[in-house]
Amino acid sequence: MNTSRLGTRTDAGDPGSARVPGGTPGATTPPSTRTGQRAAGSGRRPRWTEDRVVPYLLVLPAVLIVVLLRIVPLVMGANFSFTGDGDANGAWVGLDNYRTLWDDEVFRTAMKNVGLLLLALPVAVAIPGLLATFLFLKVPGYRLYRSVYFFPVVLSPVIIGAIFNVVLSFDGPANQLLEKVGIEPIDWLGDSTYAMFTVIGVHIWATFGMALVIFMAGFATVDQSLLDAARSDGANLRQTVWHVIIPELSQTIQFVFVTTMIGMLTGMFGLLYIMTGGGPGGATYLPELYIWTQQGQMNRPALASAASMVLFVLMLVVGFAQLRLLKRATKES
Amino acid sequence: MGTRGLSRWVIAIPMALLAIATIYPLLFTLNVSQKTRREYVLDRFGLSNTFGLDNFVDAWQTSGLGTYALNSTIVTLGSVALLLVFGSMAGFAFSQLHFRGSKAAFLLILGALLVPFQVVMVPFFRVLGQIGLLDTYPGLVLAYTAQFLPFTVFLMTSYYSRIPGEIIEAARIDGASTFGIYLRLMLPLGRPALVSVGILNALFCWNDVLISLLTMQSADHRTLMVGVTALRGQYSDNIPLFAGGVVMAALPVLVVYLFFQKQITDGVTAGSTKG
Amino acid sequence: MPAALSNGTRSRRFSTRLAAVAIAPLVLTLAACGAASDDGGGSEGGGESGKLVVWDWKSGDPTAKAYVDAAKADFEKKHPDVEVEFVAQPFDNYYTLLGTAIESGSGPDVVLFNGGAQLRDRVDALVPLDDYLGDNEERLAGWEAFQDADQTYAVPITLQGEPFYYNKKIYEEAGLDPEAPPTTYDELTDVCEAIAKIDKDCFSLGNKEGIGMEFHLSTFGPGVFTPEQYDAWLAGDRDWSSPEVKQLFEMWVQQNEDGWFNDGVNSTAMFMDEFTKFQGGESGNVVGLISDVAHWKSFDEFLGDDLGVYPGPIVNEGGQSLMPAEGGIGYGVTEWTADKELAYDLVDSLSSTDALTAFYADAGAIASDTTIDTSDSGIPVVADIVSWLPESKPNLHTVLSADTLDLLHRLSQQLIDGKVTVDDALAQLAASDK
Amino acid sequence: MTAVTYEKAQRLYPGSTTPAVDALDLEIRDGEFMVLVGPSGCGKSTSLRMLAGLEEVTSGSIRIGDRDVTHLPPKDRDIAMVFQNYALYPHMTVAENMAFALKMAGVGKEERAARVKEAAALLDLDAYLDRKPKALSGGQRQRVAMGRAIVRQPQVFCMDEPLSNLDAKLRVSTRTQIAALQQRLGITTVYVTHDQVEAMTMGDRVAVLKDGVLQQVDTPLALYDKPANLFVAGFIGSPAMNLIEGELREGHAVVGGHEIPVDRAAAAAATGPVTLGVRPEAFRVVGEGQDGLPVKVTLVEELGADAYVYGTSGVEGTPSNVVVRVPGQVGHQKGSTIRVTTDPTAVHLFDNATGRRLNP
Repeated sequence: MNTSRLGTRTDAGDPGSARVPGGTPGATTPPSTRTGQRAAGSGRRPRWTEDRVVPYLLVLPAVLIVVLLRIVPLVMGANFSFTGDGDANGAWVGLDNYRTLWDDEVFRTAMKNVGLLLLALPVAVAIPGLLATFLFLKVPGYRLYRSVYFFPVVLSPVIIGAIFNVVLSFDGPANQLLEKVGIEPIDWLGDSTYAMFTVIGVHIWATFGMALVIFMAGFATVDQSLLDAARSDGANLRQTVWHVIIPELSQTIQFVFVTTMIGMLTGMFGLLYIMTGGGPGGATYLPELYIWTQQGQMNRPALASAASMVLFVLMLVVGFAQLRLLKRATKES
Repeated sequence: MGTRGLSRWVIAIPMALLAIATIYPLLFTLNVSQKTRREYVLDRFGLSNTFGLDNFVDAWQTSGLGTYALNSTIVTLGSVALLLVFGSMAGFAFSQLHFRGSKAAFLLILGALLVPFQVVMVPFFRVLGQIGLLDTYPGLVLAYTAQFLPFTVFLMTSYYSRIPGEIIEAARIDGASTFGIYLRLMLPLGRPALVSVGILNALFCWNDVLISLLTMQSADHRTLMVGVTALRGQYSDNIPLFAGGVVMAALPVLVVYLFFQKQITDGVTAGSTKG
Repeated sequence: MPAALSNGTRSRRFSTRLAAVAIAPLVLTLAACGAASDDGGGSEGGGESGKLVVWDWKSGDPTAKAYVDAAKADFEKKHPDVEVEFVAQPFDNYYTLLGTAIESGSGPDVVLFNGGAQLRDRVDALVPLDDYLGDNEERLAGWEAFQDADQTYAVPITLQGEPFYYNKKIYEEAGLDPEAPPTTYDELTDVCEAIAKIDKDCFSLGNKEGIGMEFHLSTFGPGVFTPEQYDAWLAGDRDWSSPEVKQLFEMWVQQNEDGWFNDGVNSTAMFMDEFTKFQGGESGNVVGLISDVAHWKSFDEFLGDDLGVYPGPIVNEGGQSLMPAEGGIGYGVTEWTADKELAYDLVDSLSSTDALTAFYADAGAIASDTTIDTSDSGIPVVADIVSWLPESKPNLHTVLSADTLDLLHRLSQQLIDGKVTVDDALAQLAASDK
Repeated sequence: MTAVTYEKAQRLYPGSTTPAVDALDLEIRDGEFMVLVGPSGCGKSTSLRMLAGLEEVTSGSIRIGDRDVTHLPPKDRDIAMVFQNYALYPHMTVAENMAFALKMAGVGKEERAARVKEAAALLDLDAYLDRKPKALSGGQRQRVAMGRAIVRQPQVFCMDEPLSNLDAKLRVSTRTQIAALQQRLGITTVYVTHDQVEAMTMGDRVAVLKDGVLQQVDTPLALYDKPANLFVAGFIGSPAMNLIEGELREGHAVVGGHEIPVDRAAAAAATGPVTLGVRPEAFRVVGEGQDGLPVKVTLVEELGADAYVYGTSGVEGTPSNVVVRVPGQVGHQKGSTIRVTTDPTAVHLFDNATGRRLNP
């Protein structure tokens, strides 16, 4: 048998060389000592081995933080929502706070506006989807647009809100532009018919770059040969988009839907707070803003907690429903 | 595909208009920041005829934006460091290691994405107060970490799940411990994602107003974005000063964006496609 | 064999790292606690620690510097070892922040409050000050706004009132006598018609926050109500179905329909846009304040000699022409503060004559201190305003609860928006104001 | 002693009822090159990964030498593994990749460098030591993966289809290189492949697996000559052995009315219907008039020296495919019918019910 040229194994005297025919599993050699011990201990798989413990240690900080600063507060809040405000501070009031919410027209409006957000969701997804398609088709200047479109995403919502406050004021630049093309000025933020749509619009303006970039990444993964095949089959653009690109992008579309929804339901507070403060006439309240005002301005923390619980349950329901719907939809296509 | 020639240009026109609409508000703000308060009151929307840094200097000096910027930097760096360490640790475990309860823990963290900050706001501050962290840098760092960790864990998990498991098996056979694999393989291999996610988180922390406002109660702990919004109090009508503050607060963000555009967009997309 | 030898070191190294991972969060937390004891002292505050924390939304203002310095100096004379920290919070979020502090039972020792509902809603967190007041009770005015159930919870430092300011230049352009502002509602109507002809707004109005209606109620109220009705309202006997109340609300709607206001009332912010418009010469009149902001001092900066002022016009027979005024802002002591007396001493310094004189001079606040001489301001309208103060009565809107005020804000916008009728609005208010 | 022993080793995935590897008994001798072969899903990779410590062993045990490694973590087993996708560390240079295990084992810097250098020389990688894997060709990457295993001087090499990502030509040359290298190093090797040609050319012995069950372990030639059952018979050999169902009658097998001579002893062992197995090269073409199995030619594959004739024989009404090796350039026509026969010694006989070999 050939001996290796490599390393220590070639040493004829090395008892660790396993290739010595008939070599006794010498209890005298270091490696065998090791192996002997191991062998004895390994009849049964030990419970706490390194590779079993470390995964838990790795996730521990993250889980700890989320539990301590999200889950615990959530439970505390749930508990708190059954106690009273003001004179009844700390006293158990059962479902009173929830009844108050139910009777509060402002809260009902806030919930209705959540519905409006869900209706606007497809638009908020379609716009960046469409733009990404155009960029994918390399319309002139697409490189520039790609950079520019993402730009609002990096700005703070509070700053965006403050800027749009001025831009959308009644005598502001937006209406001046309308006037120039002969359209009656609109009280973007002061007319309850438009205000919620305006804020949603600004939110879409501020975030579509995010979804756009995600779509672009999705497009990059579309198999070029599928597009070629579609073209050789004589499919037009619409057919190609419908039958090739959309099914190929189902995972991306799902992701955009979910992130956009989370963004809409949790990320509009800054804009609302600055742009309308819930007005006019309470028309632009969302649950987050309601919680904020009840907690602060109205000094009713227990009621705010109850509203928080409603919002949380709503998020759960919407989140799960959406995942299910999308799963079914993408399976069908 | 079937769009060429004229139709591409037809599409390009609204695209270009949209591009203008995207940057217009900032140009508008820049214009306002060039005016004096008097000029603004007398003519709010016209082009400024003067150019100067007065409002910037004022915002920086009298309004203490300098201190606030330092605070923001400290808190942002601290938060991003924690987010990246904890996020990559958890991401590695969730994507590559198999352990009992892994799915439940992942769902728990992911579920936190669905909890808006306002929902836990009040009790959150109780907890923070009880551990004595209200109005401290570590308190705000922890608050940010809690806020952005679910997102970070999610992105790191999906990035790491693209790394073939064989590499980790190879390292195991080569004698690396699980933690050694994290240090020697996952951290260096995760670098692109860590850079992207780090920059994104830095933007989030830098831009936050709400959490910082509530956590940092004393004036000398305030962060930049809060300082800027404070310039636009209900009782202040010095819009040009506010505009100056806005431009200055947005400036570092813009610089970061211009330099790290690719990394930022890569980070955003890390979770969207499965390799 | 190297592999064999290394095995031990390997596992040792592993356990070290294991420990590192496990300990890291702990260390961070400990580090955090360490830092907390350094900086967090303010929150737990208290006299023993030698530090008092004041929350307000004014001290960051350059015009308030002299005031804060004077108050600090006064306090230091009394307590040289106690440090005072002023924290200027953004006004937008002031009461939310305060709410969070109250929630967690820790926070500032001394807090600035607006008089009225904001204070009354939070008296649980404040120390009754009646036992400490002494001769301040005589020297200062405007206490009612800071009292609840006959107990005083804050010491007023300014008086707040709402006069009508007008732009003499625009009156002139409109062919009106710049030295004869309207005294009755009919005259005001004529003024508005004249100003409309020169394509200006009669009034600048910002009702984005819904507070335009508060001002409307309190400034036109005296001209609509009889003095008896006025006092009854303040005393809590409010009849929302009375013809006078309905009249007030209909005036609000009518003024808007008649084009008295600028466009986009509901999207115009009061303190940022409404007064900017008036200062910029876009309107003939505005309902302004006498302290803090949107007052004679800031208007004077832009309008100078063109600035005029008049008290609310008489609307009905039996109505009165007066400028409503009461305590504006004041300092209270939180109930968790360690040494209440010490904290009150600071409040005392904050309302000292020296400090308030500086506040009046620099910030243009009409101070609560009746001993301050206001004759040398150089701004003519001040004399008028001060001369009306003795006849002033508290605002009609500040006696309303926070809930009712919030409803009023929303209804005022809906009235402008045409989303609710006056009758419906009044019914809702009546139900809320119990 | 670095023999490897599987003793009733079983892997049952949670939630599954049939084991992926079922009570595997296998002994791999010291220094032996053992190939595990079988179709995909047969459990060959799982068996290897159980040895490497990457899969848990549900029951039974695995020993390396005299050590019971059944429940040891991979790093304590003193094995090296070459993966199908090489699993090189993308952020490390070739040298760092190869030295990684040594570094983990606490081997000193100088010795690491020396050993890497030595292995690199052996694999012709000297010029690439500073490159990252991305900058290497497929063949080079494969060699780095080998190098990484060699540097460690392990007791056992585990190789999981290490050639399947190479192009056909490179695969053939690398095949011999690996075999030669293994012989030179003399390290016990367990090699997994789905390619029976690879198995036959490389292995000292070959273990054939199917559905998690070991079918036969033997030298390549023995597998070829004496397949233990129908599965091995069909799996080993290219083109595959002709398997034709037939009836036994007085020492002959009758297929579609044609007699084929079979081994007497085998025939005696039969209890029911049988399948005849004849290697393509064991068929002889006979002339017109002589008795033989008629085969209708559908395709002739000319290889020069030899040719394979593919055809169908009408047996029991259903045509079954037959391959016959004939000398090259004889020129059988597509569509023509040839008659073939064979020697009794060349006929493998399998029991239809059990699939087991009946020949001694």
